[in-house]
Amino acid sequence: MKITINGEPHEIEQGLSIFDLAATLELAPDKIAIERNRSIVPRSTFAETRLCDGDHIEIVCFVGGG
Amino acid sequence: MKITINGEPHEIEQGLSIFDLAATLELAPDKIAIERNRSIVPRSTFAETRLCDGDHIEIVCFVGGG
Amino acid sequence: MKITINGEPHEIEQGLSIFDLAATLELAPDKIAIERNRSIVPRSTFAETRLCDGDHIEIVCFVGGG
Amino acid sequence: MKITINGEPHEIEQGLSIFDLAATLELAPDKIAIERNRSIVPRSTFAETRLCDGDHIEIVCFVGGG
Amino acid sequence: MVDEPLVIAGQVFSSRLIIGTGKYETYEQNARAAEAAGAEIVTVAVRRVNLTDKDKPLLVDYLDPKNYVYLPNTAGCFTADDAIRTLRLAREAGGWDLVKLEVLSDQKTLYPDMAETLRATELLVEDGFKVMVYCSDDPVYARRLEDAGCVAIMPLGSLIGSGLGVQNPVNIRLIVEQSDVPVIVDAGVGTASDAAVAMELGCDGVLMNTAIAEAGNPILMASAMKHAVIAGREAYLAGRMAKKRYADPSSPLAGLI
Amino acid sequence: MVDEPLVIAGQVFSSRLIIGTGKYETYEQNARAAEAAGAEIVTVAVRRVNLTDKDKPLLVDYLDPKNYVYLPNTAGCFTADDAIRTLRLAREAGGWDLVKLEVLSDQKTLYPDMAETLRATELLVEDGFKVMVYCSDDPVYARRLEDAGCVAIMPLGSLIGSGLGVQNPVNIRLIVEQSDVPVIVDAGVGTASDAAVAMELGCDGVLMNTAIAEAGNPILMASAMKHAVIAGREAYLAGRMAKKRYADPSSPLAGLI
Amino acid sequence: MVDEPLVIAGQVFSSRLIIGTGKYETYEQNARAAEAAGAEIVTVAVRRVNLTDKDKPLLVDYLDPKNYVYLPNTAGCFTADDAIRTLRLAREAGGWDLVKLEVLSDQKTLYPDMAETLRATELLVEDGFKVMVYCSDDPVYARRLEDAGCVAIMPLGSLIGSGLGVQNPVNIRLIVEQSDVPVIVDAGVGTASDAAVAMELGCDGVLMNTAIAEAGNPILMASAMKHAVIAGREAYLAGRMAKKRYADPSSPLAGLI
Amino acid sequence: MVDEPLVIAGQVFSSRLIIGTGKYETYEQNARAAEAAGAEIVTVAVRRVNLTDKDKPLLVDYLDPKNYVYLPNTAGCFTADDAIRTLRLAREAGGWDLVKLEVLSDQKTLYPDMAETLRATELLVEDGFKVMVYCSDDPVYARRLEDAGCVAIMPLGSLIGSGLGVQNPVNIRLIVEQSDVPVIVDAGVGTASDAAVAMELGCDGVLMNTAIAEAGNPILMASAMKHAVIAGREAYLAGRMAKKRYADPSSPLAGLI
Repeated sequence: MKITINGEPHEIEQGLSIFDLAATLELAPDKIAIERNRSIVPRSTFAETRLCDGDHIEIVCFVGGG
Repeated sequence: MKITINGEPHEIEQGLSIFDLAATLELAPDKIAIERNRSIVPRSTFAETRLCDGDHIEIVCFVGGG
Repeated sequence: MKITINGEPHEIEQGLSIFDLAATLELAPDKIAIERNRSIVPRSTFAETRLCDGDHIEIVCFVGGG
Repeated sequence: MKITINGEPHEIEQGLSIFDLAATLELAPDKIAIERNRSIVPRSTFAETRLCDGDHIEIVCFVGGG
Repeated sequence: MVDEPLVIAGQVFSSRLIIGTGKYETYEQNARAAEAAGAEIVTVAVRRVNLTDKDKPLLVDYLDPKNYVYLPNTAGCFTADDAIRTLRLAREAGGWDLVKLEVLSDQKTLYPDMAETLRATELLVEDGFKVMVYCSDDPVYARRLEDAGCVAIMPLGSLIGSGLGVQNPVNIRLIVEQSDVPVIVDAGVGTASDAAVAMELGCDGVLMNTAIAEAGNPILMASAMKHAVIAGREAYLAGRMAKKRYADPSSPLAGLI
Repeated sequence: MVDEPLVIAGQVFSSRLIIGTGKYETYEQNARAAEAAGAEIVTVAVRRVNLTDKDKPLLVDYLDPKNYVYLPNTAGCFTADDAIRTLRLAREAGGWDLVKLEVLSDQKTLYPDMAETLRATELLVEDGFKVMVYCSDDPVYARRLEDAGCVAIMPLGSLIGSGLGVQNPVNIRLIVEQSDVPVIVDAGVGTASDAAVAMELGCDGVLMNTAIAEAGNPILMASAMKHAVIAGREAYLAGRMAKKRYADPSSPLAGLI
Repeated sequence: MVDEPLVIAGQVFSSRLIIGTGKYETYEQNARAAEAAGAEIVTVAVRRVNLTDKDKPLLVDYLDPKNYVYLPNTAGCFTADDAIRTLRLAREAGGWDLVKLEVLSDQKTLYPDMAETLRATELLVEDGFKVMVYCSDDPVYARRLEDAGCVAIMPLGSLIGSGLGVQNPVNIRLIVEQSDVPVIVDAGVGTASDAAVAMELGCDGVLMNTAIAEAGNPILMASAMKHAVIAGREAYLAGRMAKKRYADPSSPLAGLI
Repeated sequence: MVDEPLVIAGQVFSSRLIIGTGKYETYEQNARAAEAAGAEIVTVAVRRVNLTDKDKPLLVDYLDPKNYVYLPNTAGCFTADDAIRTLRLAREAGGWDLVKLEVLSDQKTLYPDMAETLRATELLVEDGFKVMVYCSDDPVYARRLEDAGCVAIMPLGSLIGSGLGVQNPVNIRLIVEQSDVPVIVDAGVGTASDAAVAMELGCDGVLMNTAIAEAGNPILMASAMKHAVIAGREAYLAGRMAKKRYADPSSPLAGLI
């Protein structure tokens, strides 16, 4: 199915959880925050939160800034 | 009857117009502006505007200011 | 004979006066000042002052300056 | 005999040395410098330097200053 | 090269110096200062008439509204409503719709309350006034005020009556660069060079009161300010020389004896 | 109140702005700038006549010595002897004894060599010259120069041609307070407000060249400087308001509706 | 006399210097600068993770959040909504509720949009954030921000990244005098003396990024800033000498030989 | 990068802050200030011993010459001869040949008399002294003093005891650029940022007295000055960022949500 991650279209398989997605992307869950369709996904619910077709996902982390 | 002018109580006779009031106070109508109960009284209507008991009147003019 | 004017060598004929020199150089006497061998030649004496071989002459005028 | 110390007249007995003077004045020789009649008296010569009538003596030390 | 005149809300002015009418020893001194300043606009306050003392001198008898554009201000107003009420009375008293709005925050700083100032500007424009606005040097609010339709932006150089000059030339410059309506430094000028500095930043004019009224000789200072505003304006238009770290001779190096 | 005129060595001047004649695109532009500046005195340099190019324009044909007091300077002289030699030629060429002395230290800073400057001043006064002296802002040397008989003290505001304005207002103020001859800030002025600041310190005049000659529009800047010098002078004579830490309203607090 | 520590939202800090983490050549250099600065708080930005380049270095691997308080900012946000959304993500990512809010007006000036900034502050406080607010030097808005519950007021000294120092010391002083929460000058510091000046005005701290990151030697400049902040703070607490118009000898006049 | 130490006449110092010992309430306070300042050199005056009051405290009992380099000065001397006589006594009293020369012009300004100062420098160098010279900020005289063999050039920032800071940064910069001996700003510093500014100009050190002694809390101000001198020095060595007319964001523009 199709989802959008950080503005880019991605093709992923059915039934993936946010946790799975992070794993696929090789992202350490404790270093990121995730928004799904404009609402924040608490880290505690990464595993149980399943992705749906057309989801808009934002994955952010801290970078250097003034 | 009793009216308030610039915050001070004044006793005036019945049926006076704004025009009469200005005259009594020796004020040149063209150098002042008058508010009656918070709404402006156009100079053109000074003569026909009768004062009522309890009216709150503000009479202002231009003074030096920065 | 040889003289130096403003640092440049010049060949001039015998017996010329400062006045003659100015004339030759097409310089208006009233707009310049002349030094001969480090001493000033008063304008009043231009005519009687004869140049000698080896003289060092400085001829100056006013120019724009701050 | 009479000498002047730091601008003030002093009466002292004959034959005193600079060293004796310092002692009389209870001044530690190593904390002061002495001028006798405008010339400096080296500390090493305090003992042998005898005061004469009319001597002008300056005794200075270090004080707080900017 | 001739400077174009100052145009505020369609009115053309040859003088770029606006003066206040407060703090003078007498209205007579005030009038002479206005003349020495070559001012065409004077700010005036609106206050209750004095009912007890009839013989109190009147401003209009010294500064003739026929000769000077009266610019009613809202000094002393700390809310948009008070300011609007004051200016409506002023319009009725004088029949003019060109006004100076100031909505202040507190007595100690007389700093403008920008949120209220913007709100009042919108309401006054709506009501047909031509609003010249005393404001902070915040370039963002300056833009908002222009969007709201004010006819002149008048940022403070420094606190009213402080005489500390233009504290933040960078902000004034930013406001000048972005504005399509006249920018007039209002408040803070202390002496002539302060006015020149404001104009050199590209401002279209300067408004002052205390610097003249509290000078040792107000009439002479008024004249000084007239010249300072012209000097700063012309220097801005002429374009100043570049600053250099070292010296640069003014006389030719060639032809030295 | 009317200002007394500027008097230098007995000569009376109504203008307090002296301008140089270097660095202009043309003598014609220079002449128009002098007129716009309202200058009565112009500084000029003394250089070897051009023997090769006879048609080279002459300064005197554009700035008539009958209309302007020519003030010969010694720009480019780094010793007292060179300066004296130069001024003697100048006196012969023009017949004037009012001169501007500058004895410089090095090409990079053109800072005055004060020891040589004082020596040259003494010799020139001895020789009958009326000496206006370009000098540092050292108040002690300023006093020495006056004791030596100079007719004007001309401390630098900042380096010649730098346009950095008056770097040390404290020293200029000290010199003004102690001097009985005119004090004229020479060098350093970059724009109009710099000239106003110099005059507000109590100086009797300002001398400048680059600020006008290198402005984008020299004629307009010349006019700006004329006004700036008047503005600063009048502000000094008028006496400025006191600076305040907080605000001070210009409109009456009484009578608010 | 010992200075009380800086307390922000109940957290106690011994350092009064907060540094940014942008513009450094490497995170490694950044970490060494933070150490040299003695900083306890560092501002950080929130951005999309880089999905393409997995090996890109991570800030947290160089500046350990266990050793430094991460202060997430909203740099790049031009509306209250964007800022709030960004900080909610930051809170989720880091688990911290102490944040730096900045709502900017435009790319050219990065000047704060004070109306939006106040609105965002109210919403964030409502949402449980402890908000340190980047703001203009408008003392009226500073008061509003404090009333809205911000935990620190952070007025700009001058434009972000400009290095022009504290442009308006009067306004900063007014904000310091009226505030009960820490006042931290944010943006504008260019060199050490700028930081000292800010602290001498009575500020509780200074926040900077470019002045260190773009210095020739960022590590050494970080150390310079550490000392400058301490110097300015102690000078403020000590109370400076009075300025004098003339000299005043430091050595006794009595006892001269 | 580590700074090289300050070397004066071959002696190595780790502190770049020299303090005076005048105007303190007590020598005990003076000693604590010297310690807080981390000073290694203290200036001292030479005066007649007090013959009447034997119990008067002695400086040497509070500031041990074994722990501090005593730098005898000639404060109060208005001629070269007085200064030389004073320093010869100082050398005899203390046995040191490192001295601070100041030849003053008048009581009101305490401005250095540069002609006499140069003369005294030449005579003292001849006589084997190592001379640190208080001087004006005239770069020409600074060069002459160095040519005469002084071991440190100490230009005034502003008048002694005035606290007006560095009045003429341009001249101080010129002196720093041309000098091969240490340049130490002497006099004028009023608060910490003034000291930082002096060091940022590239000076090798700062000498002060009143700024510490007349601070509300001299001990704390002494510490402030210690940090200010280090801050200014490190900022100078690090190299400051460039100033910009507009803003420049510190956070990346890429990756915004």
